[in-house]
Amino acid sequence: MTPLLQIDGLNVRFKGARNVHAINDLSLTLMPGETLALLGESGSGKSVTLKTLLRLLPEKRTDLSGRVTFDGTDIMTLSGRALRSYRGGDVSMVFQDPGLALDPVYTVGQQIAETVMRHKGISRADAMEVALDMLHRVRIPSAERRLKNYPHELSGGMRQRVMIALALACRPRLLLADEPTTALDATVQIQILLLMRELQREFGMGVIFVTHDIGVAVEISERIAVMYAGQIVEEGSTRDIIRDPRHPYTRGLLAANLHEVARGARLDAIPGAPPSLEERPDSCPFAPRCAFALPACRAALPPVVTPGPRRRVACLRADETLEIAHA
Amino acid sequence: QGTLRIGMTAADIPLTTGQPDQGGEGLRFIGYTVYDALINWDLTQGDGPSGLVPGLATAWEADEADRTRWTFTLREGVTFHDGSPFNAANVVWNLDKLLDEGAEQYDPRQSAQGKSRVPAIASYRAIDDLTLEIVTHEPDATLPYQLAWVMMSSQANWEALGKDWEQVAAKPSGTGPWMMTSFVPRERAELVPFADYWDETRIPKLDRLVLIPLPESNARSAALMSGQVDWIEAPAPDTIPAMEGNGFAITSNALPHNWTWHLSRTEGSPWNDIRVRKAANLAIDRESMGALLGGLMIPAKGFMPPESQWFGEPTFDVTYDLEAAQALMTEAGFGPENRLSVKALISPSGSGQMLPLPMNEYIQQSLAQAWIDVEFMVVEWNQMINLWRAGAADPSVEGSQSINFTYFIQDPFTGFIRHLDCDLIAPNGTNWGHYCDEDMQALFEEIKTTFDADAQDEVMRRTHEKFVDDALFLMVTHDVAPRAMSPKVQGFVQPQNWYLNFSSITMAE
Amino acid sequence: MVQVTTDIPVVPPAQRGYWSGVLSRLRRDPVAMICALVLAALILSAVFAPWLGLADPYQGSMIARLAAPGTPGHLLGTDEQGRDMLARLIYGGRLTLFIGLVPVVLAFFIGGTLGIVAGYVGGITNTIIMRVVDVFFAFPSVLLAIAISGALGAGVLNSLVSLTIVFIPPVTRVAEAVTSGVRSLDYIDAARASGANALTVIRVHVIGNVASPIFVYATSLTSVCMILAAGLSFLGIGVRPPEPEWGLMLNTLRSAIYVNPWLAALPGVMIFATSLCLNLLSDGLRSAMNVRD
Amino acid sequence: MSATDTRPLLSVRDLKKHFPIKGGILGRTQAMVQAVDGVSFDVRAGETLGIVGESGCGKSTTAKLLIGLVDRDEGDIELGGKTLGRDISLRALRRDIQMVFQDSYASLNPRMTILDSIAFGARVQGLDDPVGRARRLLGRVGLNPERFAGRYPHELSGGQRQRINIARALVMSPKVVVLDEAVSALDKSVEAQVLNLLSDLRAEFGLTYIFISHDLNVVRYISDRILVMYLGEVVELAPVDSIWAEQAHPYTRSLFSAMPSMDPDNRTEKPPLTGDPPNPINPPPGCRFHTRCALAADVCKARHPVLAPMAQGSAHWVACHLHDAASGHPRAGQGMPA
Amino acid sequence: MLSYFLRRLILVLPVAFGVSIVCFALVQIAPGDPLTAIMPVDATAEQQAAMRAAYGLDKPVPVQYLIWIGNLLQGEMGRSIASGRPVADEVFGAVGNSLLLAAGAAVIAFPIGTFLGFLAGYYRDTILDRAVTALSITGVSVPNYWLGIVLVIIFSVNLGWLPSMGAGPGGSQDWHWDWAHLRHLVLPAVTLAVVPIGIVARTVRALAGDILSMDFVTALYAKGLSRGDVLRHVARNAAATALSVMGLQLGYLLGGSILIETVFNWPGSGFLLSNAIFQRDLPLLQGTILVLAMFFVGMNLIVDVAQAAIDPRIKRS
Ligand SMILES: Nc1ncnc2c1ncn2[C@@H]1O[C@H](COP(=O)(O)OP(=O)(O)OP(=O)(O)O)[C@@H](O)[C@H]1O
Ligand SMILES: Nc1ncnc2c1ncn2[C@@H]1O[C@H](COP(=O)(O)OP(=O)(O)OP(=O)(O)O)[C@@H](O)[C@H]1O
Ligand SMILES: [Mg+2]
Ligand SMILES: [Mg+2]
Repeated sequence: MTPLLQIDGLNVRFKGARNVHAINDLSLTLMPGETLALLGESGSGKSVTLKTLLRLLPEKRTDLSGRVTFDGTDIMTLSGRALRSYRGGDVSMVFQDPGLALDPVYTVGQQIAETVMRHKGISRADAMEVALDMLHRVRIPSAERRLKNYPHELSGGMRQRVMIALALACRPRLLLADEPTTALDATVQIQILLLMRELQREFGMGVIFVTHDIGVAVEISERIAVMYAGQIVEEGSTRDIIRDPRHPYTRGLLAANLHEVARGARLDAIPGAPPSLEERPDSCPFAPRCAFALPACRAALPPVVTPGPRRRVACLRADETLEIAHA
Repeated sequence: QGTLRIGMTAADIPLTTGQPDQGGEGLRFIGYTVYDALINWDLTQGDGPSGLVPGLATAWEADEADRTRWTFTLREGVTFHDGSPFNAANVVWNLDKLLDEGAEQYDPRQSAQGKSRVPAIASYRAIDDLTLEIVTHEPDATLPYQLAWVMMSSQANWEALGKDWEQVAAKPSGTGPWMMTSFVPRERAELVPFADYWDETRIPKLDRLVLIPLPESNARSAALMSGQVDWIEAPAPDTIPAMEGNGFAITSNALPHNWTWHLSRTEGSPWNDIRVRKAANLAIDRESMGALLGGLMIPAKGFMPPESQWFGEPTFDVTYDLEAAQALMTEAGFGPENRLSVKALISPSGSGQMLPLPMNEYIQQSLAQAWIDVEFMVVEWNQMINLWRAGAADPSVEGSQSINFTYFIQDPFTGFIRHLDCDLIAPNGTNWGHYCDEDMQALFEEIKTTFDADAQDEVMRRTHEKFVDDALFLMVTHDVAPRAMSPKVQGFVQPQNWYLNFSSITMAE
Repeated sequence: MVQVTTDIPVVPPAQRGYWSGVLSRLRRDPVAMICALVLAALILSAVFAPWLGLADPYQGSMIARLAAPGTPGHLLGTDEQGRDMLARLIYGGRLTLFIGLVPVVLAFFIGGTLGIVAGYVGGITNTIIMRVVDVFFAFPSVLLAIAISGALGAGVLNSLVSLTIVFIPPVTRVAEAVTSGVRSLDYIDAARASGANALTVIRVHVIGNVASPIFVYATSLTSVCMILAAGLSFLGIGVRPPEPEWGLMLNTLRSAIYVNPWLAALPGVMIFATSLCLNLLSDGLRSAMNVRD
Repeated sequence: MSATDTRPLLSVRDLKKHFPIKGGILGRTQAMVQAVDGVSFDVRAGETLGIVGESGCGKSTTAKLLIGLVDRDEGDIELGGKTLGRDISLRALRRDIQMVFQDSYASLNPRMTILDSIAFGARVQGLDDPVGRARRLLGRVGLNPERFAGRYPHELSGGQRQRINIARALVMSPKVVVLDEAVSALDKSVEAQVLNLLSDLRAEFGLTYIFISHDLNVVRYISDRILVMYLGEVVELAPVDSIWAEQAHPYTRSLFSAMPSMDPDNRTEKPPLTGDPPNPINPPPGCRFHTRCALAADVCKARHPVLAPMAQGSAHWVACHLHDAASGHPRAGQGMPA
Repeated sequence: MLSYFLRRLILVLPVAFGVSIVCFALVQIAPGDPLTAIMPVDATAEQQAAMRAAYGLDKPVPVQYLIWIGNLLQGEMGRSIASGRPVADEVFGAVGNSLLLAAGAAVIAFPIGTFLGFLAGYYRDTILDRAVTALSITGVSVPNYWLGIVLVIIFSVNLGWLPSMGAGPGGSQDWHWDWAHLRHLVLPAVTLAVVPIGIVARTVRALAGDILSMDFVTALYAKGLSRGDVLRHVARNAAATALSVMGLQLGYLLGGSILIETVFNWPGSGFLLSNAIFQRDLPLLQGTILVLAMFFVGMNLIVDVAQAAIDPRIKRS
């Protein structure tokens, strides 16, 4: 089977008053119909990765290198009409804050219909039908009425449903979701997660779901890739990552989730803060915060260890069993 | 033939109903064009001072026995623009319009303009259709001059228009050589010739006369030079060379108009000292000041312009002689170390004020050389009028010792009496400086009681000599009423008068 | 012509040694620096005019009137009364800048105080202040300035009064908006929660954070104020002669435009250049303070 | 850590706050947001009370009422036996109760160095050596005073700023600290650091926390008791273990079920609650939760349940007709189905 | 929508009341006597007193205000002291002419300003942006009365292409929509347009820039929309604010054209106002200021309501 999406050695650097090496040598493979969670701290480059996939980064201020193929076509070379039909047609995106990602002065119906018209070349009336159908599918009550609402007239959960309806209206094969539930209440978050799971099954599309909440990743994904400083430090099936985290960073994240921590016990907090990325990392970027770091970690980039099929860890000590000594 | 478009300095079309407002300009453009007075000014020649000529009255005479009783013989066959005939009843109706508050046709606006012009009139009646009698309060030989102010509008027209002066304003009717055909407030008035005018020599040759208010002097110049008007009043002096360079004609002539500092003679005023008055008059280089006005001025030699029939032969020579001025000042006890400070009221603008600011600044600089330091009190023109009425003793003038004013000095009253008559001391009258002098008062009395025109002129000459010899004013300049016009304007003669005759003008193709 | 709009500057985030940060960023903006230099030169020469060895700006010679720029002895020519133009322009800067700046400064303090009080106290105080401001806002600024000046009559003091009245309402509005924005921020709540009284909170936490957006807004008003002030003089209801003032000089030299157009244009050029510099500097300041974009 | 003193340190009775909503042609009050409607609870010295609930249920308003940032409509606040407004002034109260806000950036004056920000409260309250206190606290929250004292807020990371806010709250040596979503905006790893700090400080200074959060895991970790709010009311109040073992109120149960599962083999299949939190402008009559409650009966629409112990003397309180044998609910007294 | 309109309308009433007080008070603080303008300089004291009584100026000020406002409410604005004509006729005629001028300036300024602003906003931080910014700053920095004089010299006096003054060859009363009349409008309208071009360009630039940097624009591109589609969205987002700025500009143009009208002898409200000021024509002064201010208040109302109609976000709040 050919992968739906293949990223090889992607590098993204922002130029300007301050250089930022946002993505460093990132490689990733997504099979059709697969759901991948991209997990990582703020600033680790999750959003930049997604924007690169849609070619949404400001061209003048970014240096891009590496290869990204979608279903066999190199998307770095797309332009004009082909780029437009790729964006929104083959791949679509759900943003973190639906309040900001929807045009405030068009009704939600118009916004969904517009996408459909552009990609499917059908009439406005037909496109509105599609929009209505999509609102029904994302379980928006009294969808006919909502079609004519403006974004600000909807609650946050509703707006995110609209965003999802909009993203799925053209039946994309890949859905990119950038923290779509972070801004929502827990009770609403779970509704949206279940809805996405259901729609993913129904549409059979691939999904890349960005989050920094492990619980959310568990709920939505089959596979998890953990990002740190613009690199993927660990990747594997959700089960493996949760049950058997190998990278010290992944373990730290799991511990910070407080799921199983005893009340009042000291937390195994990862000390310090992520690197600023003004320089391209030439050693393990996590080493300064890592309790298990060896001198070798600070000397060179760690090797990628593959403990199993489609499983990899970028850590020198991936094969050891490590126990954090309590301070 | 042709259309003559005139840019006036007024901001609005003067009142059209008969007795115009806007001062001299009002009478010039709407008064003596659309209307006549019983006695008119002679506007047809420009060589000498203009005098009075018969208008709607052909003859007038004060009764030998009772000098207060005047008889006027009216012109026969005169009709108004609306076709109604002019007669003595009409004159009575017009005088009532101004003087009888109980009359139906009494018009406060016209009255405000006209009433104060005819203070002598006590009563009047029509003796027959063409004979009118006017009785004055006391013998007053200046009555003819007073009557030259009063315009005769048509009673029939007023009645036809519902006895509403406002209606009349849009459709006025007089006996003058021009009829007004259209009128847009603040923008324009159009006049056409009145073919049945009684004086055939003054039936206009033009097809149309358009009056356009253009108060802003630069806008006036630009309008002339861009061909939007053919004639402008009072071009800014500095634009005159450019206009002449472009072939525009500048006309000017002496005008009974006086730009002066009216001096305070109240208790404590430094101007009470004749030496100081004379010194000040000698300290001003009037010729150089002419540069400021593009040469368009006549340096004052007295209160009246030098050509005036009333100039006489004063002994004090009003000229520039700084040494003499300083000598006089020394004599009066002043010097470089002991300078005299005076306070002077001036206004930055005002109708007929020429270029008040630069001129006053120039005077300030000049007087400084005679050790007189001038401090200005600058007020708005309207405020200035109030202060002028209030008089030098009023607190509102804040101790100012002179007021810069321009005076219309076309007749005995406006030219002499009103400024210095003891009975007219402000605020009762317009004697701003509170001057009162027995000899002067006697001269004024003589003017009023001398009914022979030549003899009266003689008295006025003596009066003027006293004005000059006593240096009663700071005499600066006389206006020459400059106007600029397109070369197409032909046949215009500028009289030495505030009013003009437009009848002779034609427009070249 | 000129007018007052209230676009409300965003509260800029502070920098280390806030004003020094602003200055250092401003120093890197060449346009703003040039403008600042030009303005500084203007202001300094105006302030020190009596010591610059200039001709007497009040005393002229009729013979030498309206000399063209470049005439020996009169670098920029002479005006309609033969007074030295250079001297008059520099002395004119005194009055012009004075009535261009003082109303804005007064409005900055008065309007700023009113706005901060209205914005911080809220409630009925806010309602009263802001409704009165609304009334003045119902007049286009030029109209209001002309109406007040026209009513009061010409004179420097009257111009100052009328322009100050014109500029208080917009400053008040901006100050009120910025203050109510700041007031709703958590750090104000935190300060109140420390037990500080309203005056302390305003003094320590509010003023520092609202002053700079109000200040930026006020600087953008100075050019408006200057043009407006010159406009009043131009109309004859501003400064009175013989005081040198650019608007008035423009007015009195107007008719000389046919004799010597460059001479007549000089006061206009001065007004334009100054207001251009003020605008550019205020723009530079705005971005140096990181207000908007 | 457990309180030996039986008298509560802080006692809140029937706290009410209704915000008017202006509107209409004349700008008159159209409706009231019943942000907090009759909230009562006690906190013992040294205890940590966690408050949870959906967005808009009145958590922040409760916190602000406690330190008088919002004026009460009704209710009493008693600290150490003294009633606010009667025995103790607001200013004095504020020395003993302090607050940490969610938005670490907005809660620091951008124009002040962090040292000044911390010292401000001490200065205002007239404590001696405010700067010395501030420097010591700065060190205590893990930021080297030498390096950080002169910095401005924008020069710090979110976690560091939140430490400053904590230090600022502690400068007056308060007894109670209200933490309103104090760690919600932080990254997980930083959150853990701050939670460790909070635990240490609590022990060191004998602090009492009121800890507001929407993250149940965090609340469980730090709290002794949990208070669950729904639409301005308290629906359940219980020791943390007790509520973890059994959520007595249907809403609490839904809230707990909405937590993402951590077991890849056992993911959530059915949303525990549908719809958005209802509008506090016109809260439903009776039990405010009945519109979303699967177990609602007629009595829930008609009568308002009162907060009462589950059993005589129990520390587990709940406001639900299910647990009131006399309520007339069909399942009254049987508790929740499993 | 209707209720929003009504609410705004009710808010206007106190403002209108305040405006009337200010207008009235303005004239009361004025030194000088309004009657001097219409009386011959040497009118006697009792003539003046009679005049004063005739115009009701002898009554106490509050009474004068009540009479004035009472008359106003009946649509009666009194008579001009200087011309004796009804103030309403004078003012409305003049305001009509000013509107013509303001509209002319708006027709020039708004499209140009919008176009330039959009260009600069889209090509932010490029040479183009700098050029437009420089142009718009120049526009707001130039004293336009001075520019007017210069334009007259060039285009009327020297080149003779365009007339220098007046509202048409036959005055404003016989206005026609033909070139002979429109050419009178060109110079004053261009002069008057300079400032709003600058302001509109700056506003639109800022708006377009802000909107383009918003998240939803990224989302629009992510949907696969073309640049044209995205610009349409941007324009629609900017419309409400841009229109309101333009609406206010129209108000400013009307109230601020006084200097331009003086320079071009345009028979509009500003011209009327400056005459009224110099003649101390109180009723006319009050009337003109009042009408202009009320027009501005009305303009604000219209702008607000229009903005609410265009922008779905406003109504509900
Ligand atoms: N347009 C840009 N210009 C310059 N730097 C950028 C730009 N976009 C992102 N960055 C930088 O790239 C890095 C990665 O950012 P990114 O938005 O991908 O983080 P993220 O993982 O999505 O974080 P979060 O969880 O906060 O959304 C950050 O350091 C950010 O500051
Ligand atoms: N100043 C105010 N004016 C009007 N309504 C208010 C005000 N403050 C809060 N509210 C309303 O009161 C209700 C409770 O608000 P509160 O901030 O206490 O909720 P919360 O539980 O803290 O929510 P979140 O989890 O979103 O912070 C909300 O509906 C809110 O809109
Ligand atoms: Mg992101
Ligand atoms: Mg909250």
